[in-house]
Amino acid sequence: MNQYWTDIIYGGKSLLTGLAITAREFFSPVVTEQYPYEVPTMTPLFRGHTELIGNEETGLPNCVVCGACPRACPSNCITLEGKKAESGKGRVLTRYILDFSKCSLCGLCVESCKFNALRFSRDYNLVSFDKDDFIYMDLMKRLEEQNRCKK
Amino acid sequence: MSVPLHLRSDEVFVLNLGPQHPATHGVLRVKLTMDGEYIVKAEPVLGYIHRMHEKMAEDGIFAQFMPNTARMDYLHALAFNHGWALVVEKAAGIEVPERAEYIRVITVELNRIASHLLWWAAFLLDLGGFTPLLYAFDDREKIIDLLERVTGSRLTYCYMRFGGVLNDIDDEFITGTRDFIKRLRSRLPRQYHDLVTHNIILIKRIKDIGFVSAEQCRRYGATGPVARGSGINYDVRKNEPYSVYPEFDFDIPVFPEGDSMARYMVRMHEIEQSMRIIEQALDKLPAGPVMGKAPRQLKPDAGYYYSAVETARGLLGHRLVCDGDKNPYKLKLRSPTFSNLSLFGEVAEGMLLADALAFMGSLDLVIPEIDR
Amino acid sequence: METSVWRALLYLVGIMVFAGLNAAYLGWCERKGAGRIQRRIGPCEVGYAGLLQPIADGVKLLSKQLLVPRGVDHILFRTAPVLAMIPAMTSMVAIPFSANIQARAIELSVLLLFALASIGMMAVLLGGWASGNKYAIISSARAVSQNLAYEIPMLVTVITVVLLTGSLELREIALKQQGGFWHWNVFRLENGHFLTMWISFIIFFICSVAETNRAPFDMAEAESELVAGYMTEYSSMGFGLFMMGEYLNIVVGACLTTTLFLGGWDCPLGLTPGVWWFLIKIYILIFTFIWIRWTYPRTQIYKLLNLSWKFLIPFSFANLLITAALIKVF
Amino acid sequence: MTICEKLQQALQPLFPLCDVSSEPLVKDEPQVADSEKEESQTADTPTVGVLWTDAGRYGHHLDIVCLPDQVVPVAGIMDREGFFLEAITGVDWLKRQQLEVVYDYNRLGGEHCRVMVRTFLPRNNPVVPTVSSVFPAADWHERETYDFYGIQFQGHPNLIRILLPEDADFHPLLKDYTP
Repeated sequence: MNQYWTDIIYGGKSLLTGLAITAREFFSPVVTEQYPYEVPTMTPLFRGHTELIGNEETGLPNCVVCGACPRACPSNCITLEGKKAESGKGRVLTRYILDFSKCSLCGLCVESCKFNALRFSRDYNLVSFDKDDFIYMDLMKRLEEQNRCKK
Repeated sequence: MSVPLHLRSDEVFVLNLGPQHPATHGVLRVKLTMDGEYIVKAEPVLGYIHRMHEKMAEDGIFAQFMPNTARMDYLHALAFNHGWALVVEKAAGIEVPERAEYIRVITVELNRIASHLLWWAAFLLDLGGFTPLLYAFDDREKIIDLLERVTGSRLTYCYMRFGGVLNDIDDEFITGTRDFIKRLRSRLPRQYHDLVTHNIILIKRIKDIGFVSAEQCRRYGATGPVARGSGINYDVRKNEPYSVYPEFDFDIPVFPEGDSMARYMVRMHEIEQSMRIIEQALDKLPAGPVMGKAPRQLKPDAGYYYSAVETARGLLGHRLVCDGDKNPYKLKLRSPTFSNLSLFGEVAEGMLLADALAFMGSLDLVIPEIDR
Repeated sequence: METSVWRALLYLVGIMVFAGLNAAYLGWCERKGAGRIQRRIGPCEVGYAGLLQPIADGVKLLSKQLLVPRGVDHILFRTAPVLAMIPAMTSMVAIPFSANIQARAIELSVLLLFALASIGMMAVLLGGWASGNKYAIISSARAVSQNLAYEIPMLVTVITVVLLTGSLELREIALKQQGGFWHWNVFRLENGHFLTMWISFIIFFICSVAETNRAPFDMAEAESELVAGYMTEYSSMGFGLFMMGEYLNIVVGACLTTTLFLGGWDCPLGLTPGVWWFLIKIYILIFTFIWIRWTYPRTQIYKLLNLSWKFLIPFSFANLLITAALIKVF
Repeated sequence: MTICEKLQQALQPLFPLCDVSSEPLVKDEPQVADSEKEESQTADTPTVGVLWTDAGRYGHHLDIVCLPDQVVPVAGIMDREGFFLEAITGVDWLKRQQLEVVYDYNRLGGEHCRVMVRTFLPRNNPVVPTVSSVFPAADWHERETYDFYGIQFQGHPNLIRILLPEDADFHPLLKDYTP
């Protein structure tokens, strides 16, 4: 029989403490971040899509088309094209297509690059109406845009 | 509270707790043969999110499977990274520097707390309480920001490499972790225990529901909080110590009752134990490199290797068969929830629908880990 | 006779507007209240602080297509939501908003309100059965057993109030409680009623929460178990009507509680009685409905039923006996 | 007297003839990598017997190779000794035209000891008795191994596919499977 009474007393008390807690929460300030108005800042190591690094003066990519990153990529999303450099030595990058719809941001390509030509960008909100913008993401074009807006 | 069921064949109907149902947390389908609101037979149907990770492992070289591990149990992805790194280091005999081991333990334990917080939120959502979800996610966001600072991603981490970890942790991460632990310690008694654990409605809802005996756990191979909720004192970090776990003193919460309340209390205590481990690891963090020397082309010599890791849901085993080639010859992933769910059919018989969902919530299912 | 037609028309429009606005803006209050409890903002995009959100929802619901599942009885399927809405609206007739604002002073208004409440329960049963969905059938079976189990203690506690005031007419009950909060039934001090009255107030409040299928007793439309309970198959205005019916039931429950226990339109200090006091009390009670919903998990169907049969009914009968004895003695 | 030794005593009647060789089994494992040395396929399947292995290096303490029909008695002994079935998996040795079934047993609590039981089946009709009567956990694991390798488990209550769609007619993890 006392289980009957302890249920009532203990239960009633626990219900009231529950209400008290939510009341206190009701009057405490808002915790959420109002996204379109307050934009979050990404940490330095944040992994956005991979992007080419251009050296400071000429703005040309450091990439020498060695083909390490397409081999390292588990879901082979990188297609590379390069041509002989006029100055005779080494190769120059002409096309660097990243299939961002298959990329799992694992970072194996950035690790495998010995010429400091690839890094993670920090933009998280890529939006487009057309899937092809992501399947054939042209990193060369993005690098030129970066250089243009840097000037 | 299971009522003896006489199978009145004319009144039995089949209810599909369908692949798309709010309480299954993923695409699990349970074929329930119901008599009124009592479950006569429950048969989980799997495979709706099966991606054949084991074949992917055989295609790529060892390093290329690391991103896959995070896609199996995305709530405790770092433990899966750790399991895969351990088995390959065992096979190839790679040394891991001391500091990297400590960083691995810190990040895995932080990830375990985040996983338990999300389980707690989803479990309360199944039982009808909406507000606790927001409080738990408030804390979980702090952990996700910390882990984003050091690993770069927020949910599916690809942070560990054979022989160490990718990036070192900086002071801001350490002070952030200590603040987080202080904040969670102050919130646990109020927002978690007073609001929910001692609430009479919750106690009535999960006490003496879904009783699983220790013998049932052993015969079905259930491990982790499900086994520890039935009185089995088994935790891979203690019974089969790996990495630097022996250097920390933490205890394993074991509750003998075996009902959903016991499993609930096991996970709540595990959050506190993980915080203890993180604090000790932060105090004893040695200096030094975070990446040992690992051969570029990994070719472990032939043989059968096995590594076990304690994830938030139980024992995760990697059975790796190598034949000396640069690809794994065969990889079997023994996922904990696969065995934990296999006892659902036997325990859910005679239960009410509402109790069966409370019981399923207490099993803490992550469906991509079951289907692999 | 001529004024009574105008009066009837005025009250008809007044009640429709009151019911419509309340049904819409209770949704807004609920989402704002839930937001604040969960430390977030709630609707704030549509109009200033989201005030136009209910209008936007209404328009969206109106513009959607009402899907009728195959092999289902059309007539029953369409009448169920209407049947959920009408009793809640009609019971506004008998509620005394203030001394002179009352649509019609019906003699047995308490009885009328409870009769209409059970019709509302019929709607849930019909909705669940007519949509031919297994989850809906389970939910309607639960709803019937729950409403049945909670109507008995509710009626018994109402009898204790009726015993005190001696009449079944809401206006009488409210008039008896005028003049300051110590006259209210909840704090009825003279001849020893203070012991029993607040118990019946608590029981009545719990039963009104259960009667309107609100958490922690929302077994009928348990989102996480039965997908959406009896409302699963309803889209657009069918679902809209069910939601408006539920919110109006809450308003009627709150009005009933204030009239029976909290002294209707009476001002706590007995100075300026008026309809605004009545509205303040209703909205405080409605806020507690919302507050309770966002604090507690859901009970399980059997524990819910035996909470009523084993706890509430014995307590309410004991309460009734004590009140009757007290009246006899003093 | 560790658990492993006690277990070994229990297994003695099943494997009377074998001597307890302590050098790792890997040595006489066929070097599949150097494929130019074509050995005869069936000759070099590992010898039946119980073998100690270094747990730190390989992860399991005992490595038992047994004949297909000894699988159920071994499972019975494991059950009696208090082990639990961790996983059942298959390995496709295409070069030796053999399918291998690997059972992993482990202890729940108490002293740690992991045992690996292996058995080899001909690749054309791989049939092995089921252990789901002893360990209900095996029910799903065996269905999964059948699903991926096509190994028939005799006496299994309902041997249907568990992860792949019911109407799939291929076994993906076989080495000669081309999508």
